Amino acid sequence: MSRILRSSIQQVFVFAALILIYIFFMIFAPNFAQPTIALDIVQQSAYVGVMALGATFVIATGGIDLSVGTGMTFAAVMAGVFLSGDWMNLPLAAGLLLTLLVGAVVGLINGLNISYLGLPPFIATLAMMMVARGLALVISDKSTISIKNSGYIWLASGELIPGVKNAILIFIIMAIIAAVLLNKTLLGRYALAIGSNEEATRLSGVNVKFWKTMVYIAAGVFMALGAILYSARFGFVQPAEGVGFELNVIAAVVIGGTSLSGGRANIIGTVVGALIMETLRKGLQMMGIAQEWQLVVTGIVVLIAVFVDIVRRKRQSTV
Amino acid sequence: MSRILRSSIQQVFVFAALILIYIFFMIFAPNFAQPTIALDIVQQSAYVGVMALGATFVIATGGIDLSVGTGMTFAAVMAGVFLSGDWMNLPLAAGLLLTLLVGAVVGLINGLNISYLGLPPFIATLAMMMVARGLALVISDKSTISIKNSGYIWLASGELIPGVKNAILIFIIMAIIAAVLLNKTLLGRYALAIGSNEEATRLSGVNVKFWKTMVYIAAGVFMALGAILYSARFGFVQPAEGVGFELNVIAAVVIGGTSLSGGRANIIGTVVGALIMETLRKGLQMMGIAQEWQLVVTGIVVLIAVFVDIVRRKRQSTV
Amino acid sequence: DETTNEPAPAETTAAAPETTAAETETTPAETEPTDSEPAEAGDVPKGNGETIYLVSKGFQHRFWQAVKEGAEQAGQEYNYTIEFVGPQDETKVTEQLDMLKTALDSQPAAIGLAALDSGAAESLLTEIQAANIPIIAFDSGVDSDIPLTTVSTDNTAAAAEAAKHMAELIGNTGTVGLICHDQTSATGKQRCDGFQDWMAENAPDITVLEPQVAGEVGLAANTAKSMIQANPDLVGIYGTNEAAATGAIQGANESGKEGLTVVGFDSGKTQLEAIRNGSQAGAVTQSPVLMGYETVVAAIKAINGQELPETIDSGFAWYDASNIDDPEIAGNLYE
Amino acid sequence: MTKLLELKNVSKTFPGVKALQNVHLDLNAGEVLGLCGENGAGKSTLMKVLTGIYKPDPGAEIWLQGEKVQVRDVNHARDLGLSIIHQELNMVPDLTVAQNLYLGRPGSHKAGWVNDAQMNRDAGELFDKLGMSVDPKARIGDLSVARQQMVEIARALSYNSRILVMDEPTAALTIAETEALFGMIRDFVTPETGLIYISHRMPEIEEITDRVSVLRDGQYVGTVTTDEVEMREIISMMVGREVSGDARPRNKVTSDEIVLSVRDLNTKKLLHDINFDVRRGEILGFAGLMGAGRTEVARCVFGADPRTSGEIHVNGKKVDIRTAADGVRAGIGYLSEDRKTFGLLLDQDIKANTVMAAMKDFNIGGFILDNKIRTVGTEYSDRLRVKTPSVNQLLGKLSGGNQQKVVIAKWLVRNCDVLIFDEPTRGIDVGAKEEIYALLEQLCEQGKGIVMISSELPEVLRMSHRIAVMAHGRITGILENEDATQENIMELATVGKAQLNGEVA
Ligand SMILES: Nc1ncnc2c1ncn2[C@@H]1O[C@H](COP(=O)(O)OP(=O)(O)OP(=O)(O)O)[C@@H](O)[C@H]1O
Ligand SMILES: Nc1ncnc2c1ncn2[C@@H]1O[C@H](COP(=O)(O)OP(=O)(O)OP(=O)(O)O)[C@@H](O)[C@H]1O
Ligand SMILES: [Mg+2]
Ligand SMILES: [Mg+2]
Repeated sequence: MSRILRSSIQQVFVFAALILIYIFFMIFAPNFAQPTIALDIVQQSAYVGVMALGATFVIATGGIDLSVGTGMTFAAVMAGVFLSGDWMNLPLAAGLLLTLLVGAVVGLINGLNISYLGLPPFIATLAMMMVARGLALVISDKSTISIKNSGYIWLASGELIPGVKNAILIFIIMAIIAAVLLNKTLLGRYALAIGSNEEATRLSGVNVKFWKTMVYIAAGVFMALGAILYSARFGFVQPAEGVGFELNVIAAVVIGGTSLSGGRANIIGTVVGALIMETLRKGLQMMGIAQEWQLVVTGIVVLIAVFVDIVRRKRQSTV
Repeated sequence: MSRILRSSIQQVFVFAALILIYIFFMIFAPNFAQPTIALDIVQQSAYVGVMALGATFVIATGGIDLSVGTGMTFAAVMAGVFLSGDWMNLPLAAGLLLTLLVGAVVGLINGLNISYLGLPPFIATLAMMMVARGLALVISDKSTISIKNSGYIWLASGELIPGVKNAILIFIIMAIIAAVLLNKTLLGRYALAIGSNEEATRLSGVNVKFWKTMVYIAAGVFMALGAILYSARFGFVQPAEGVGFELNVIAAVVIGGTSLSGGRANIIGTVVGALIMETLRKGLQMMGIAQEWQLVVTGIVVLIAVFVDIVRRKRQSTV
Repeated sequence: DETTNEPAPAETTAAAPETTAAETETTPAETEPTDSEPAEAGDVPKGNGETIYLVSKGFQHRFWQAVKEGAEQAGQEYNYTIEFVGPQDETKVTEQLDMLKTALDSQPAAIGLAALDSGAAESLLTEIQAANIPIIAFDSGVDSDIPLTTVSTDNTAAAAEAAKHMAELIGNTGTVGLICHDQTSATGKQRCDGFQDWMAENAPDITVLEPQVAGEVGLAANTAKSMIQANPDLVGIYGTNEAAATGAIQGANESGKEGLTVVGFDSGKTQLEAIRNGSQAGAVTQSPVLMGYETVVAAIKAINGQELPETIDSGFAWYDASNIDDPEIAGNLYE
Repeated sequence: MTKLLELKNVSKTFPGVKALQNVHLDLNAGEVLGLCGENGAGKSTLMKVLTGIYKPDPGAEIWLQGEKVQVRDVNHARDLGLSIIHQELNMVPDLTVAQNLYLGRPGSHKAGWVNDAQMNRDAGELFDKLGMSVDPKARIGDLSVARQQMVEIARALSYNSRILVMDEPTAALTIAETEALFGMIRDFVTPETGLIYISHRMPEIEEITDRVSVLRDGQYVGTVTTDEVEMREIISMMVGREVSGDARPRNKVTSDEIVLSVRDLNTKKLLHDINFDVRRGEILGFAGLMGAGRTEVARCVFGADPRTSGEIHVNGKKVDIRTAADGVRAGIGYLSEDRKTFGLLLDQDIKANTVMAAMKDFNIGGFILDNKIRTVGTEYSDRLRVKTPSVNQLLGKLSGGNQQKVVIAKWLVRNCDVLIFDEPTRGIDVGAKEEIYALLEQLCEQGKGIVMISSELPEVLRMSHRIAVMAHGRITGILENEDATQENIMELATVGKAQLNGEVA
């Protein structure tokens, strides 16, 4: 494991960007230089981060998942349906399992549409994005659903390690699981192979349709976990949220160095990508910068970070 | 021209979907079966449609342009700056030219970032999406800018042909121009070649970086034209609008049969794609279906339309 | 909101006899619409199921659902069919205008419009007028003479009301943060500006931070947290809608900040809970149900060619743990 | 007399690889210079330096007719009269033949306007002149590799360059096209022009070149005049040792057991009533002209393409093959003729590619056995002498021949009962070719059944126990090795369509 970790970090030059950005804010943003801020950043990036871990697999196959934003809301609404006192009021474990199952089903449908009907991932998941949003609104009747299950809320906001929110732990654990899945299992190996050359993979006797579907299912499960982290933080779900989250998720993956054309992926990169976005947001907010300027600065910093990453990558490979 | 038109339409099986959807609404949506409704649909899809024409070139190269939504708003804000009485109050022609120039500059920056800095199109245009949004808000000071220039409004809402809004004419003319650009000029030829095999194109002696940049510039100009149609329709710009439009634009292109992996593009398809989306919206609204269900239905119809398209395409190519 | 004049006196609206001006928070802004039924039964003719088409500012927020409920209540009473639509969020002006166009295309008996942008609809309104369809503005006004009346809440005054209570609660001194749910829509701006303006004029010892924008709960919570962390002397946060206020409370909880005064706007399940359990000081509510009801009644009158006042105030009210269950308040709160 | 071209002191270093070290090369006007060397010797790299695709290490000099030049890029090279046919196909699949021919070429447009009708006419004339029959309007991606190669050749010839480089142009061609190509080469060479010809096929080198330069391990070994030496000598310059070449199989099929049996196979497009058996320990060769349908038979049997009717039996059991996965599961392996499109994961490393078809043996419960993969990857890359710094090298960075070896390794690792090799030695040097022949023989001895498709008749004769000859989607005859000669194979391969239809009718 540590070998993988080391070699991955070496490949994540964008890590340097994170450090630089962090140091900048330590100097210029009031009160930024506290450990709690760092923890906040990890906590706040946890749900996007966890979803981005799953999206890394999809992107590794050369696909894309636009449904991850509203799909998250849909899964969270279903968590509410399973667990809320006003609805089914199931035991916590059952509710969690069913929620993950909802995510898996969303992924399964995406996967089937893409693998077996041959729809382009962009279209299949765009359609799912609309359907998930519609269903979230239909099921919740456009009302906030509250999930006042204390165990549920503990999942994200409890502190198994004092001072460290469980969401952070879950994010770390899921990152490790994702790294193992990507580097050490057939799922990851085949995802990369498909992204590299789908036809050659098929002609090697790999059941490409099956494995692609599995990848979308996995992404769906990560999405559902993101939904749990998101809704457990507040103990309620607003069914209209989630629109546009997919871009944050994909951005985290791509900033982390995973190529949208498939074949290469980097889990640590995805984690760093999610952290960069959240650090920027937090730091700029704490500097009290107006939101419109935050947008401009974030855009430019992302450009520079990825550019530096590309330059260093190239230099390394030609030396 | 007519030959191109004929052969393109033959390839756009999704055209059949548009017809079917239209007939469905003629039967089931009250008041839908009037010629004015058809004109409304074309008019309302004009600005997304025009931007989608430009995006077709970008997608033909295998790229993507996420900045087209907020970039449109930015260009429209700049049109307001150039033309509005409260601001620079320039003559119409100058204002229009400058607005198109703004679009070209946005495209140029995207193109340079992608071609010369080697940034992935997704990241380069995502950053531009944020920057353009921020700048639109900064410049407008977050207020609606009204452009009460009667010539400007006439551009979109006037009726050179009685009963037909000029926006419709402009859409048609731009579609023809785009089709010519794609099929009859180096720009289109090289865009397709780059999307099909960038390395082979480079080895054929094509200055790939230059032409890719040109493609993004062209897309920027189409975007600015979209911005003009959009803001001239009602004579104002809301600087926060435009977020999420990029998905509508890309969806129109992809539904029309242009492949996101590049190399193949279809202008008529893009037009039909834009019309399908707008017809669905209009028809479902007129049927008085609850909006959350509209989302679900739209998602499913888009899936089916593209699926049928794929099946027919496959059948044609194997017969 | 262009009709930011003082709320119209109650007697100008036959439809809502009990509606009073909202200057004092102790006076409930309005009552259950059903209460007003007898008073107007004679005035308002019944229809034959014709359609009244309401174009709102959003379809998926409970506020608009409550407006819709009020509208449907009136529709049922007077036998009209209500179509109620709205764009995805408050920045989607064009989408709203397309909906207005669709409303016109479907030839209803009357149209109600809650305009996202006061100037944008001009040309469409002219078309609607030409088609002889009466149009009523609601929630916020329109820069035009065409709407026959405007049924609205004065958002600026309501925000000032929130500011007044905030100042009182924090003892007229300290640093206060603002989380605005939206920075470009008329409503969003008024709720933000009204608060800032009142503070600037009436509370010289209160420092108001640069407003931050966050339209959804997660973002609002993160923003509130950043605000609290960057400004240890922060004593209060005002959130301009349910998500912003709820986010502020969550941010305070997570950052371990004690004694922060949170003031909100509108209602919704999470805000109501927070006010009941004391983590939120209170909020300003509009009267969405009444607004919907009044809009439809005004539309019916317009269809029948009856006189309408220039504005109809649907009012607002401050509520906190003490009066949250009062019937006059509770009727305007939704979960 | 000044040389047409002189390369002096050319070195090129890639990360971890010294591809070229102080290489010299000269080309006289009016000659065809052969360039030989093992896989990875640096032939392609040298030619890419010459044509401006790679920047050489400092110190390299390129002299054209006595003038020192610095080649900046592809266009500059072309302006200088240098053009190249690359070893890998460089075609834009989504454009038509004519569009590809004129892509990026000065004068192919008028002020930015392109005229497809004109291009189609010009392309038609060009093909007529060269004696090729290709439809200018066909989409390149729909053509077979061989046809694409012909289009590349036509394109390169049409530049009217002074110096033309051909990097393994015949790797995808059969005898008939190779002969046609030689005709074109002879027409091309005039007292003002010269041609550099790279090939691993020694008879071609013998036939077409005037002199031969040899590279070994990135270093210049020497130049000889073709007429004055035996091919053996060139080969030993290349590999540093003698390579013997038998003309016929060294072993006999001993078993009567049939491992693969194909009955009445038909496809929509091309194939008609294909029937053949492969016995345990037998190599069944497939010969035929380009487009005869050999590849289609292979893909269809393997499950890569659908068939309209026909039965396939493996080890006497009828198997239901509908997808490639079914084919592999039934014990059939298929090595494609187009490694770049169908065989390789270019951005994965050697070891990952090596085990790709056999992942079932390299995981436990879905968890990958990395150590085993590394061991096996290393074992096979040693065994096949893949020239690489390590098994962690990405496939895209290997020379063409070495890539081919990795694809072969992939199927060796999988250990199928039936192996279909489609042009297995394409782009493989003489030394390695012998190794692969030896390997195929070993596989036979292990009792596997092998189908070998090859466009090199000597190779077919050298390896196959029996030879199936195809024409127009049918098998026109199956010959025992003893009875087969180049002549009677060609006779069967060129049976006319009308004749075939007549026979059937
Ligand atoms: N882009 C690259 N990056 C790293 N190494 C490379 C690259 N291109 C070639 N090489 C290495 O340089 C050496 C020479 O390769 P080259 O392609 O010139 O061989 P070749 O003589 O053409 O062989 P073949 O007969 O197999 O085509 C090989 O060891 C190859 O692995
Ligand atoms: N004259 C032609 N023009 C275009 N395509 C052709 C022509 N002849 C054959 N093809 C294509 O080539 C394919 C059939 O050839 P296949 O590859 O099976 O033959 P092969 O005998 O393996 O020859 P090759 O040496 O080209 O591999 C078919 O897909 C067919 O469409
Ligand atoms: Mg080579
Ligand atoms: Mg073949």
